[in-house]
Amino acid sequence: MIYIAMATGFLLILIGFYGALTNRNLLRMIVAFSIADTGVNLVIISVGYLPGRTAPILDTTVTAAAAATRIIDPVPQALVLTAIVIGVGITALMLAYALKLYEKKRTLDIAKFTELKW
Amino acid sequence: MVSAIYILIAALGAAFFLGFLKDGMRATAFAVTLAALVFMNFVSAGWLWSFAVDAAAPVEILTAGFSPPFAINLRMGLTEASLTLLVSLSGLLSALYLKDVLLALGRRSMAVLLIAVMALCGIILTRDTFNLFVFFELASIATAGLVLLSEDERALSAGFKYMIVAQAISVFLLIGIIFSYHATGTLNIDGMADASTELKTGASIAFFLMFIAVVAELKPFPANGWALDIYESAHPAFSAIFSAASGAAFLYAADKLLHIGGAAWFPLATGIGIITFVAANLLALPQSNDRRLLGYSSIAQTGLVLAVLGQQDILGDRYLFVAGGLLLAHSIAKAGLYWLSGLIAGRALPDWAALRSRPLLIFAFIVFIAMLSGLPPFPGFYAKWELARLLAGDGRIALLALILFGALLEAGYLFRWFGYILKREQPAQPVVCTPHKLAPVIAAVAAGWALGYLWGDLSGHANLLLTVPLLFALSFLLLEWLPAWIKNTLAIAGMLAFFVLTYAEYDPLRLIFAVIILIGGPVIFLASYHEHGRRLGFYPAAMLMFAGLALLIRTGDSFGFFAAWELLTVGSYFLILRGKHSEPHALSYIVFSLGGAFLILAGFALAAQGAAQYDLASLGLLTQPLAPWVFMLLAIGFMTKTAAIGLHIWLPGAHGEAETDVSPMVSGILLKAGLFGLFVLLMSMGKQQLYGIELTHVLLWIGALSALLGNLMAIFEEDAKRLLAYSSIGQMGYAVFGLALMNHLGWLMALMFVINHYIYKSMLFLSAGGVAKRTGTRDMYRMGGLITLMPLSFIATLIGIIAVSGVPPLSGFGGRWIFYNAILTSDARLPMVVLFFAGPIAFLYLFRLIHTVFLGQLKDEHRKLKEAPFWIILPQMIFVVLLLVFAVVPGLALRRVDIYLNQFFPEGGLNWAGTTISSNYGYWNPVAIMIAVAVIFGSLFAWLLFVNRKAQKVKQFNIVFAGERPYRPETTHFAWNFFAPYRKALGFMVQPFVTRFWEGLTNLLHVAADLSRRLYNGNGQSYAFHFIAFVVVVHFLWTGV
Amino acid sequence: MEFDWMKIPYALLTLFIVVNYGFLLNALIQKIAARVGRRHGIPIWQNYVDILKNYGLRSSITHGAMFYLGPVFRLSGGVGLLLFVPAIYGSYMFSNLSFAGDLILALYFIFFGTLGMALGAGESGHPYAAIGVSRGLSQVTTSELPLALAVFSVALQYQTLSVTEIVAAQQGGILNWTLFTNPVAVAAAMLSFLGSMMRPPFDVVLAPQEIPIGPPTEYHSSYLALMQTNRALFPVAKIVIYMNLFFGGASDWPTFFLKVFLIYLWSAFVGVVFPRFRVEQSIRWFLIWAVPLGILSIILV
Amino acid sequence: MTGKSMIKRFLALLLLAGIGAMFASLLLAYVPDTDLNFTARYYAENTASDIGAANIVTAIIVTYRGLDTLGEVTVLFLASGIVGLVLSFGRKRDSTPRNLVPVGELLTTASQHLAPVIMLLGVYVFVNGHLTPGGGFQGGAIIASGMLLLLLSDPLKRFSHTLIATVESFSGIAYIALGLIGLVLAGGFLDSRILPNGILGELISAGAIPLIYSLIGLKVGAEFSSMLTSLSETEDL
Repeated sequence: MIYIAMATGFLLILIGFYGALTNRNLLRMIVAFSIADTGVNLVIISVGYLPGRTAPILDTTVTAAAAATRIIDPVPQALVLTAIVIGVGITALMLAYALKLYEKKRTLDIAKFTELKW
Repeated sequence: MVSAIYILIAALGAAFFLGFLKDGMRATAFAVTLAALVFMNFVSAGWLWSFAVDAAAPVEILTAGFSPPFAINLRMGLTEASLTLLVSLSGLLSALYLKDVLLALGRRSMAVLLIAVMALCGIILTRDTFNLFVFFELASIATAGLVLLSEDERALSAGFKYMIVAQAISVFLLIGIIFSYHATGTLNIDGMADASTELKTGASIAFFLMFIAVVAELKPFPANGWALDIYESAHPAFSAIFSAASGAAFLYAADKLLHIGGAAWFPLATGIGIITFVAANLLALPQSNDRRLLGYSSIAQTGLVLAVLGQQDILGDRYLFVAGGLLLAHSIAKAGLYWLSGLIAGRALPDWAALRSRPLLIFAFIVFIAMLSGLPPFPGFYAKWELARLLAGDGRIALLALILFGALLEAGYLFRWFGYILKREQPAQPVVCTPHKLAPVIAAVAAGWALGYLWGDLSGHANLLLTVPLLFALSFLLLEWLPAWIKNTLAIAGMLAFFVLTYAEYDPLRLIFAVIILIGGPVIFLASYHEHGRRLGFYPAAMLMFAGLALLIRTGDSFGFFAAWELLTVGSYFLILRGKHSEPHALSYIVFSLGGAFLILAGFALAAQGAAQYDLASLGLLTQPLAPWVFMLLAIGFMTKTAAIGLHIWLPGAHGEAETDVSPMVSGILLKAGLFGLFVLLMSMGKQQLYGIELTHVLLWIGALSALLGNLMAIFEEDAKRLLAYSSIGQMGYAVFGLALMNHLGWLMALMFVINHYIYKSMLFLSAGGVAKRTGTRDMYRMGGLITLMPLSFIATLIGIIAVSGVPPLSGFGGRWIFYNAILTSDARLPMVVLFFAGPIAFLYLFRLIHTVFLGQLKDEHRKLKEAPFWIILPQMIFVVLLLVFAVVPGLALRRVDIYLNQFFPEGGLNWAGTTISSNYGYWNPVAIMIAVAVIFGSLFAWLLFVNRKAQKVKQFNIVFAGERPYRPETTHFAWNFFAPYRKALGFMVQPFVTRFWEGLTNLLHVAADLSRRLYNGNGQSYAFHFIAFVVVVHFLWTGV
Repeated sequence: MEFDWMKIPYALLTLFIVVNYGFLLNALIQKIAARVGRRHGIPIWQNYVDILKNYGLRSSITHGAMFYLGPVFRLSGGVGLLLFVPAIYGSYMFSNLSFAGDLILALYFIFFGTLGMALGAGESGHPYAAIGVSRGLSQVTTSELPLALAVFSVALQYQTLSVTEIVAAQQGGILNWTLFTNPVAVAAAMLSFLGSMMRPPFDVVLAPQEIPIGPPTEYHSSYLALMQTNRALFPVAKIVIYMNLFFGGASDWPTFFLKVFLIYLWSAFVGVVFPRFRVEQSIRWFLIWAVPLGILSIILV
Repeated sequence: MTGKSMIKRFLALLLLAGIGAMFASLLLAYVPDTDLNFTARYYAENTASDIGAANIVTAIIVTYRGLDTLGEVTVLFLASGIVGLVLSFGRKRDSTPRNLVPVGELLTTASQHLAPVIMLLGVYVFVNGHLTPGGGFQGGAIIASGMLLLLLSDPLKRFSHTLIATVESFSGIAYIALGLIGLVLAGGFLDSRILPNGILGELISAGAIPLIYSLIGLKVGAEFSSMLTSLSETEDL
């Protein structure tokens, strides 16, 4: 069961990359990259999963003493939170860039911005 | 000491605090930013002091009150302290540089700058992989933000391209981290390093992804298109931070990851690094935009340091010294150059000629390119020496060859750029020099020299900056404001004093070279009195060359020898570059000389086999498989300096186009450095066999061919000084031939040539220079009949050509006589035929020189010429006297050397009975010859005077042409294409094969570079393609390997 | 300096004999060449008439110092060459100043005269002089090469550079002349001898009709007289070297006169038959024929 | 479908096949752990006693790996700063606002009622960060979504930048101040044990975590809304 989550994660990354590499529209590339980010987050979460265990929240059912045997690995969940926030930050920045690039040349085609080359 | 965490806290506190300030209070915001940066500098400098001076142990800084695997920890050691200091210092200086831009853009840009510097410090300090990822992302977002400081519209698209690649990098990095965590159970770098055994089993791919993502930030070839666009379009101050600081931070991150991966991953780092180094340098050749060129160069240097990271297993405890030297030299020089580029309006390389209005900035530029190409006395030089020594010691020759090839390419395009600065016409806009933009440049220069001193101390060899000759040369930099004649007197006095002080240490052979350098030099310096004004840049360059020469003959170990060799190369390059049209020739000179120097470096490194101290005498103890290769490398290196055939194309232009008093210095004295090298080599290594070929026999043939072709090419020259330059090739060919004979008289002949060549070549160059100064041209067919107007120059040239051609009464004949006796004893017969042919040919071009310049018809425009300036004539007269004395009493110089040579070649010496010098075959009595010739000549002259008492002085003109006035030069005295029939007969031997070969090679490099740089087509998407392709290809190569 | 003064008058005596012999020999050889062309030829004493006429001329002009020194260089080159080589083997009287230098001195002293002549011609400013000098120098480079090679192989053969020792080694009968012990070297030397004697196949330098006698065009009166004495003296001095090296030297004056005449005849013998070479042809001729012989002689010795 | 894009697609597929192969080998070599590795076991056993937070993930985020979170918040601060910079990069200041089509009546009234509830939910989420799933970042995002709703309903509505900026800076500085106090009083920088742990599960427990997390919530909310407002101001171009 864990493999499905991880496999879909990797699949999402590949789809994201494919979208980024073939679409020439800036916004589509940004969307493709955000798909890839979600794929990565999914993979990170699935790495932390231990079959037959519950969320790392201590409450009446999962007492502090029995935690070690009942909860899944909390560390990937902490990492994924940071990864998501950073993904959001970068996507917001790329959107702002795309807006400004559109404002400059009235086009969203990446192939039009090749004045810096060789 | 203040805990290192405060570096991060101060930056973040200041950044958030800036939010409070209203938009209007920008000045205070800038003040807060500077204060935070100064505090960060203070903290890291404090730590550096405690580690470097008090040698304290590295300190772990815990966060959140828990021990490392469960919380994030930072470490502050010597490397971390120095790197954080580098980062925060370049941040501070760039912030200072960006004052007006930051004030224009407001507090947000200041906050971004602060966070960028903090992120880089974080990357250096953190010991947790995920924390490293967070700081990575912070740095890349800050970079994307800071790119906007530039007023160049294209910066936006460059920023976007960077964001695309950054996204892809973060994907790989995250997956790498999470799977490494899964395999090792911890996110801490040291934890992962200890748990590396399990890591190898399952998830080596995880580590690979993590490592390749970090390496991708180091802009490896071919996936670095985005970096070049940022370098080209971003604000230069930001590029300074981007290349110096972030380069250093990411390199240290890569080093930490290599610490996890262990020795198995070193070859991967070296492979990627060396490919990037060579490819980036190659692609930099055709660049015309200055910032893009600097971008290529900084990518190349980062690649070199990455390659050195991969060699830390064999570098051992010298690892920090080598990697640190290369990295700091690169960072400071690159930051300095970018700050300089901010001062200049034009973006093409020749536009930098605007620097000529500020000599201080030119000095800064020289310091920076010297640091980049690893010239003494800067850290790069010591680091390159140690690297070469250790690489050759471990047998990694291919890697050493690639590094040296890349370094040569880099030196090539940097010195070409320097040639543009000095020689191209100055653009209209002047250099804008506000104090807050000058301060960083001056700070960089000061840091460069300070590091040079520091690396000198740490190098374990003699600290170059403490050697007397170099200090004396550098002191002239401070005296630049003095008028020329005072500096000239100082130079002469200094050199004579140095000779007197060190007189006792020389053995007879080195004494001859010492006399030529330390007494001959001042005699030529006499000619420098004719220049007026301050002559900026002449004396430091000249004294640098003489310092190199003086060190060369006094040093005993290979390091001292190589350092002196590079010093004299650099000094002579700056001297030659002073000529009006000497830019292309000076460039070919420096590239050939540095190529030769790198060969010598490789030779010494190979010979030392890892030994730190290696002196020249032990060259002789080398065993068979290694010795011939070392011999070949060193011999070719030295022969680039004596311009043997094949390596000679730089000499005619370099010596021909140099200034009047520079030509004799460079050709009379500097060529002897190459000969001295060959002397030392043959003295210690003697005969060597390579695949059955006797190497000294090959030298014999090279010497003979150089003599023949050098003289042949001189015949057909129209320019007086180039004719003399080609003749130097011929004379050096004689000397190399003499050396290669490997017998007593052969060496004596070579020494005779060393002395003779110095005297008459300097004299002839001075007289040609004097004539050129008066007539304004060096083309011989434009001159003629100057004997009446410039009698003293004529006498000097007459005595000179009699000496060079070897006609009896003068010392040239002595050289020929020893040559004859030498070849009688030697068994190699065929090369002698070539040399016999070269003898009379020398006579042809000498006669052409004196005939077309002094004899024949006097041109109308030269009717009212005066004699050459007094100060140029004086040294010539001294040389005439010297020649006559040396002709009559050759024993003065040769006797003690003859006895000294006995220890190398006991039999075949000369015996000096009375005035007759006899060898096993013939005898030669110079005094008797001189008297006999004088008596015969005197009596006949008296007889003619008696018979011709009433001879009437008549000019040539009116007899032959009876008043009609010929305009075309060839009608007056046949000067144009003087030896036309000779060209018909032997013209085929002087076809410029060698020149075509070298030009073909350089064109090949340029075309290859021009084609392969098309890879960067400017499309962000294709850059993403390149990156992913890079990851896939490297992965399959690495797993396949 | 143990230099005994008696050598000076003896040297002058040798000089006097050789100069007179030179005048007569030149006239004789020109008469022979004329007779081959079925012309009567000049009287034997013609050279003496020219010398006296030139010394007698009163009006003479000079184009400057170097022009003045040209003939002095030329003649002192000839005289020096003669005196530095022992004329008569074994006799103390006629060993001249050979103690001062050996074979190499003689070889390089030939250039002394050429250099002087070239400088003087240059100063005269006459274009023909310049053309003649450039042709002469071009030709001498390749014509000297076989001689140098031959001399070197002889030096290798006898393991000495002193002329007297070489002549001593050749004493005792015709068969141990260098002619027979080292024929290839002698062949190369004799071919090179043709080049240096300014006779027709290689007289492009003087080229009487084309550029009136080349370098000495501007010279006249007493300068020309000095040159004419040298023209008589220089060939004989050079032949003395050939004679000592290759043909066993001369132990008394009659054999000296006979051998010099026969060697001189060799160049006249070839000269009357062949037309004049251009400079590049003569350069190629020497490089193709004479130099390989020289190389062969070195390898064979 | 020009020839060029055909090649590009083929190349892209080829490369992705390569990347896929790498991921596949990762996937196949992956074996899920049977029990927690030593880092996770330490967290599981000691969070309750050390820090007293019910939500272990929050304990890791706020205390154990506090520096990461600080870095994260800086990332957002940086992103919003740069978005502001980018949008003002070479933009004329005085652009006249265009009149837009009036928004639908349903949206305006619904947003007036919903917005306060959304804000309340956001506050609840980040205040109870240490007890229930979610925390500062999720709460801040919810508040930002409320702001977005308001913006959508009235695009020309101007929020005062200074208010957002001060909230952002205040919470940032407060967070660092707490970190410093942790350094001085407790074990190290960003150590949350400067206040008593209290009883597990209570609102006032787990030391300074609720305080820190609410500050983070405020900061994240402010940053997102500043990004949204700068983006919305470009509407009137």
